This record gives sequence, C-alpha cells and structure tokens, in this order.
Amino acid sequence: MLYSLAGIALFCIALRAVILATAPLRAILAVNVMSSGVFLVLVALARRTPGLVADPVPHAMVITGIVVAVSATAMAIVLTQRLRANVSAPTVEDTPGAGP
Amino acid sequence: MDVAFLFDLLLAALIVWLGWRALTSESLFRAIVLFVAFGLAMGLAWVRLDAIDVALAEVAVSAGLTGALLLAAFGGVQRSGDDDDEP
Amino acid sequence: MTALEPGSTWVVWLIVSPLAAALIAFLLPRVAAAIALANALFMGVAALALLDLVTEQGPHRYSLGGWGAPLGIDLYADPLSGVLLVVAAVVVLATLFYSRDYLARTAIGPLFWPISLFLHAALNALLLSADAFNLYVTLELLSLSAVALVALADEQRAVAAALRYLLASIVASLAYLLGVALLYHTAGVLDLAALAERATWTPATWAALGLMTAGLAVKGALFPVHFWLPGAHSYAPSPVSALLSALVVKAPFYVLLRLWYAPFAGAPEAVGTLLGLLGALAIVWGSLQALRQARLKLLIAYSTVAQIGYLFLFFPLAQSRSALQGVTVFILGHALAKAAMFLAAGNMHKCLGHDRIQDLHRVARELPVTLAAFAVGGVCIMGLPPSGNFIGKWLLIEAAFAQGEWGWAVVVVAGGLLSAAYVFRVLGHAFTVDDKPVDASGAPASMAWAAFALALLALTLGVFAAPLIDLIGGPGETAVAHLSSREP
Amino acid sequence: MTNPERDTLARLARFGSTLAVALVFAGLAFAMLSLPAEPTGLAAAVRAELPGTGAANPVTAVLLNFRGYDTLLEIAVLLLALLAIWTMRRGQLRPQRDPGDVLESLASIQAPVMLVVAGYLLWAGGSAPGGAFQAGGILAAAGVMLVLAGSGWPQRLSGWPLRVALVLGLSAFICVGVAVVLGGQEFLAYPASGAATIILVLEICATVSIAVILLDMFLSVLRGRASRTDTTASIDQP
Repeated sequence: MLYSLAGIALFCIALRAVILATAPLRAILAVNVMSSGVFLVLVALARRTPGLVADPVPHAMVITGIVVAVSATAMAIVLTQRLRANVSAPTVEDTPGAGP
Repeated sequence: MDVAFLFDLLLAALIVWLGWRALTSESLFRAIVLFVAFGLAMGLAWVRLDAIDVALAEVAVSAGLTGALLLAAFGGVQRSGDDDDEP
Repeated sequence: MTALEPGSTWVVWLIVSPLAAALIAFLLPRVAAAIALANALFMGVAALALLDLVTEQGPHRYSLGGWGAPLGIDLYADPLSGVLLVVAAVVVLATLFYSRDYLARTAIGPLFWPISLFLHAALNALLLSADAFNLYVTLELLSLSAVALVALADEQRAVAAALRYLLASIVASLAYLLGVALLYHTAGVLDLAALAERATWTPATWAALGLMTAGLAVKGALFPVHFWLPGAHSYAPSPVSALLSALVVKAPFYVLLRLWYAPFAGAPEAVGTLLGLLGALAIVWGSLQALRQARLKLLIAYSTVAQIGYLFLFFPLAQSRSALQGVTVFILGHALAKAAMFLAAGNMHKCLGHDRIQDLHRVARELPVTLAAFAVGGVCIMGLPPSGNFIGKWLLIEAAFAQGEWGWAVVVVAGGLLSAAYVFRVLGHAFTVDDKPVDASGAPASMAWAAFALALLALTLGVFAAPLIDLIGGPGETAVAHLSSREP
Repeated sequence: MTNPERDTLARLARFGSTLAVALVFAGLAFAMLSLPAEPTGLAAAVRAELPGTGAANPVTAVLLNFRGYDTLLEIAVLLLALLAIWTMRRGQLRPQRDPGDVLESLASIQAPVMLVVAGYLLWAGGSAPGGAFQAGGILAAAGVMLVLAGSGWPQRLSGWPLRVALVLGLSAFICVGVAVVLGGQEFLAYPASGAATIILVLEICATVSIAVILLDMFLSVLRGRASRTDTTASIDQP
C-alpha cells in the first residue's frame, strides 16, 4: 500500500509538471516519471494485503508498458530535435487553438 | 514497526523525493541524473515487491536506455542553451 | 480446444494482414505502395465477410492463444465493430489510392506506407479488442503511428503539432492505464465482459471511470481538451489529415462506448449529462472557430472538433436504442465526408500552392471534380438528406424526444445551421469568378476522384442506412442489449 | 502582455494546477484505500495453467503465452517508433569525441560481461526472472557503452542485415501465429509439446529486434544532435 500511495503521488506530481512544462525535454521527463507512478500502482496494489503472492499479470503489463514508454520517449526526443533543427520553416502565421 | 516496514517507508519516500527533485531541479542536466537515480531506486522497489523481472527491465530500459537517450538529447540542448532558464 | 467454425478467422486476418504488409512494405520500399493498396482491398473484403458473419451468427468471440478470457485475450466482433471495420477499410483504400499521386509531389519517403499500415493494423486491433489492457496497447500503437504520420510534413508547425499531440496522448494513455489498474485490482480481470459481470460501484470504480473517461476525452479531442487537434489535423499532409479526422479520432470514442456498455454500465446519469454538455459546447465552439479560420484545412479541422461533439451526445441519450444507431450512422457519415473534404482540400493546396479561403477563386473552373467533392462532403456535414449524417442526426433527435429531453435536439439542429455557415463561406469564395491568368497545372484525376468517390458514398449512405440501422439495433446486438439492461 | 500580468497568470496556473492535482491525489488515495482486502487477480489461474505453457517463470508465461498478443503488438510499437524516428532523421553520425582511456577500457571489459549477462537472462527467462525485454535492453545498453567509448562497430550495422534484425521479432511472432492458425488452432495457441521451444525461439528473435531497435534509437538521437542548428523551441504555442 505504501508503494501504491507513492505511485499516485508520482502520478500527481508529474501531472502538474507536464501541465506547467514549457520545455519539451522537461515534459518528456515528467511523462516518464508519471508512467513509473502508474506502473508502481499496477504492481503494488496486488500486494495491498501482507502475505499475498505476487501476481504475474501486472508484472507482464508493466514490462509491456516500460517498452511502450521508451518507444514514445525516443519519438518525443527526436521530435524535439527536429523542432530545434527547423529554422527555415514558416512561423506564426495562423496559430491553431488561439482563441479570441 | 519492523525493519522491513521502515525500509519500505524510506524507499517509498526516497522515490517520491527523487521524482519530485527530477521534475523541479533548475539544471536540466541534474534533473536527468536525478531521473536515472530515480530509475535505480524504482528498481529496488520492484525487488521489494517481488517483481524481479520488472526490476531488470526497469534498470536496463527505463533507467539505462531512457537515461542515455535523455543525456544524448541534452548534449544537443546544452549547445543552444535555451533549456536551462526555467525554475 | 474446440474446432473453429469456417470463416471465423477473419478477425485474425484483419489484424495480421496489415502488420505483415507493414513488414513487407518496410523491407521492399519499391513495392510498398502496391502492397499497401492490396492490403486495403483485402481489408475491405475481410471486413465485409466478418460483418456478414456476425449478422448471420450474432456476436463473435475469438480466444487468442486458445486460453480464453479472463486468462487470455479475446477478440470480440459484433455488427458495430463490423460496420466500423468496413468504413475504415473504405476510407483507408481511397486515401492510400490518393496518396500515391500526392506523395509523388512531396518529399515524403516510402516509410509512409509501412507507418500507414501500422495505423490500419492498430485501428482494426482496437475495434476488435475485448480486453482493457490490450486496448491500451492498441491505443498506443494508434497514437504513435498517427503522430509519426503528422510529423511527415516536415515543417516547424507540423513538428510542433506532432510533439504536442504525442505528449497529450501519452498523458491520456497513462490516465487510462491507471484506470485499468484500479479496475483490475477491483474485479481481478481485464476482459470487458468479465469486468462488467464482476465490477461493483466502489470508490475505485469511480476513480477508474474518471481517469479513463478523462484520458479518452483527451485522446478523442472532446472540448475543452481538444487543444492538440487543430494543429495536428491541419498541418499534417492531407491524406494523413483525412485518416486522422475520419478514423483515428473516433477510436477513443469507440473505446469509451465499449466501456459504457461493459464495466461502466449503470454509471449515474449525471456523468452522461456532463459528457453531453461538453459535446454540445464542442459543437458550438468548434463551429464558431471554424467560421473564423482563414485557412481551409484549419476550418475543416475545427469542423471535426464540432462534429466530435455530436458523438458525445450519445451519453445522455444512451437509454434509447436509436441513440446508438444514430451515433453509429453519424460516425460512418462523418468518416466518409470528412475524409473527402480533407482530400479535396489537399488537392486545392497542391494545385494552388496555398489553402487561403479568400483566395480560392479559380477553384470552380480549375478543379471542378475536387470542388464537387468538397461541396458534397460539406452538404453531408451540414446534415442534409440523404446523407448518413442526416440520418444520424435524425436518430439522435428521435432519441432526445423519446427521453423527453428536447434540449439535445435543439443542439443538434443549431449545430447543423452553424456548419452550413462555414461550408457556404468556403463555397462562396470558390465560386467567385476571377480574371487572373489560368494556371494549367491541374491535379491528377486520381486525387480528385478519390475524394469525390468518398463524398458520393457519404451522400448516399442515407439510402443504405435502413438495413444498417437494423443491424445495430437488431438481435445481433445481444451483448449490448444484455449489458445495457443491467441498470442499478 | 506586460510582465507583471504574465507573472500573475503564471502564479495562478501554478496555484490552480497544484490545487487540482492535490484533489486528484486525495481522490485516488481514498479510492485505493477503500479497495477490498481479499486478493483479486489472475495469480491463481496463472499458477494452475502454468505447466502447459512451456515456461516455468509465470511472468514469461504471461508475456509469451497467455498474453502473447500484447507482446506482439508491443514489438510492433517499438518497430513503428523506430520507423517514425527514421522519417525524421537527418545528418551524419559523427565519431564521438575522444572518450579517454578509462571509459574505453571500462567499455571493453563491460561489453563482453553484458553480453554474457544478456545471454544468461535470455536463457534463464523460461524458468527464472529474465527474458527477451531484459536481455534486449542490456544488449542495447552494451551497444550504447561501445558507441560512447568510441567503438564504431555498432554503427556499421546497416542495410539488409539491419533491416532483417529489426523485423525479426515481429515476423517470428506473426509466422508462429499464422502457422498455428493454418494448422486449425487459434492464433498464437502453441501445441503443448512444442511450447517451450517455440517460446525460446520467439524470445531469441524478440531479443535481437529489441536490442537493435533500442540501439538504433539511441544512435538516431546522437545523429539528431549533430545536425542541429540553433533556435529556441517550445511546446507552447507562440
């Protein structure tokens, strides 16, 4: 139960960080911490009562999740690099989402 | 309160603290190093949770490779120097 | 292990074939386009065969690995997933056909083909999945391939939009996954039907409902968390915009729909009303934003924000059967019409070199088929008969009156008027006569006709709608009927 | 917008987000603490069916057998992410700066050790903790060490050998799955007698693909760093 509480604490801290982040690499760090928090909840809740045996299904789900997370992280990092490398491209002509 | 519980309490607190520091550290480089340390502490937590498979995957992939990717990307950021100016 | 009925392996081929095609298209870039088109054709055949199968024999479960739920992962097909698989295959086929000539005019490399095949595989896998965690994996495969396709437009704002899309979608996935964790530790299973049997309304179920709905709302671009959509959908290459707006953005809604019938059946009405209100706001906000846009593709993207709102009107009206029928027909109609409009816009962009709405003067003379495709698509979006969108809206209004909540009907009608305003704004400029010298470089016929074919399908969808509606509400939908009858 | 206004807005955003996540935390913590104490989950079912899976390690049994379909899709996610990265890749990979004797000699000792560890994890994965993902991750990490130490050979992997290594894992899964379907069984339902062999073959293929994909992702990030020109970037809208 301790670890699942730590997991949701990480989830919440990272959620706040990703909302407030302005630099892409900071946001990428935050989503990685966030995913660790979710994984911790996934595994630790199986042992919320002392004496329970480990449940292999959440373990497998977390291993799957770790691999998905590293794929997304690598993609995000390369996108960040592209963003920095493109200087010739046009700039703020019409920004989407900028409401009145 | 037995030793195991105390250890778990300390480790859980350490994980949250490292995660917090990794997200709030002013220097991006330090943030990444803290993130790698955070990954290693997570590995220890997986061991405590009897999830050795996850611990191995976490240390190899999350802490190791994600850390390496972030550090490699940081090398690029550092030269433009625009990423270090926020609290 | 039981012997299989003949034909029931269609669900497997619908997932394996695009994956295998993606590998071949990656290894042999020269034949990538041909492989992708052949696969899209085969997907159409397989989806029709599966639809036929579930119509005849009722909903169909397939146990991957032979274990069966809850230990293994099951695939689940019913008329709802069947018709969505068919429309996905149709839109992908037309879009990929269009892409051959489109890509020849850009610097986009042959990796477009394997990535689009991964996207199709993810879409089919998602439509067929019956497992909460497997849905997470398919959502990730879908989002990452969608982001990859957006980033193919190698300009600053497209890359920025792709990054924003990626980050929003990772956070949303993690919220969904945390919800899955809570559900698993409440009910001890991951299969949706098994979850529906075992789940009780504990605080953990509530938290899961909140987390998963919020995550899927971000991924499905429901107002006010649609911030990533206009950039991603408008700055992407046009065939990608078509795939994203027509298909990808519907996938999270479909997952939510499935959850609404399985673990979250019997969620209190207030939650449905909230989702419906956000949908209504999306219709108004998206339409008003569309009216303000100077660029055609941004206008169409905001139109998608508005049209997504209609889907969420399902939730407050879920009690009546015509709501599900209406929303299904609406999804089909919007998928075809919106794909047609984005393909047409891409054609205009390629020929004129821009997509500024007020400079579209020569389009009527230069690109008659393209403009016709756009106009017909626009008419469908307005919801005029005999389009599928008309039938969809009609059924939603019917559901609203059946439940005595005519307020939702007002929203449906008002949204139609607003969409008429922004469609006519474009057409008004396009039909203006202009004396400037005529540019002879026309678009290849394939690109114009691909768009037109989709628009025509969208327009005539209403004619075929009757049997379709019977399918969705009919006896084939036993699982849905069974689950939705479990009211608390 | 003037600066004080901006500061106020930023402070408001900070305060609002802190309040919001505090509420989320409280809600989630309450939900978790209210979970029933009795065990739920599939642990018992996994244990009961374990003998027929071809793997003695329950996690491997779940990953490669019970939920092998998830793993198939997950390897597809990895490969797709790499293809996405390839479409964005520009520039040439520059040789690393002189790494220094220490790192070089460290890498020359560590890389073979890591290779052995990866091999052990892969082999042991059937019965003890370990398996394709762990082995693949460690192999990729060994590759990263070699690259950082200035060794060129990981970068020499290119062309057809590279492409084959990348698709090996996913193709193996698809081939096994389809072969079983053509034999009249469900997709990915391994015959009990050959399950252990099939799982080992799948794990070896997956390890190769995972290691090469992860290593190539790292190399792509290094390459992106080399081709960069200066500009400020922000995920916020300008």
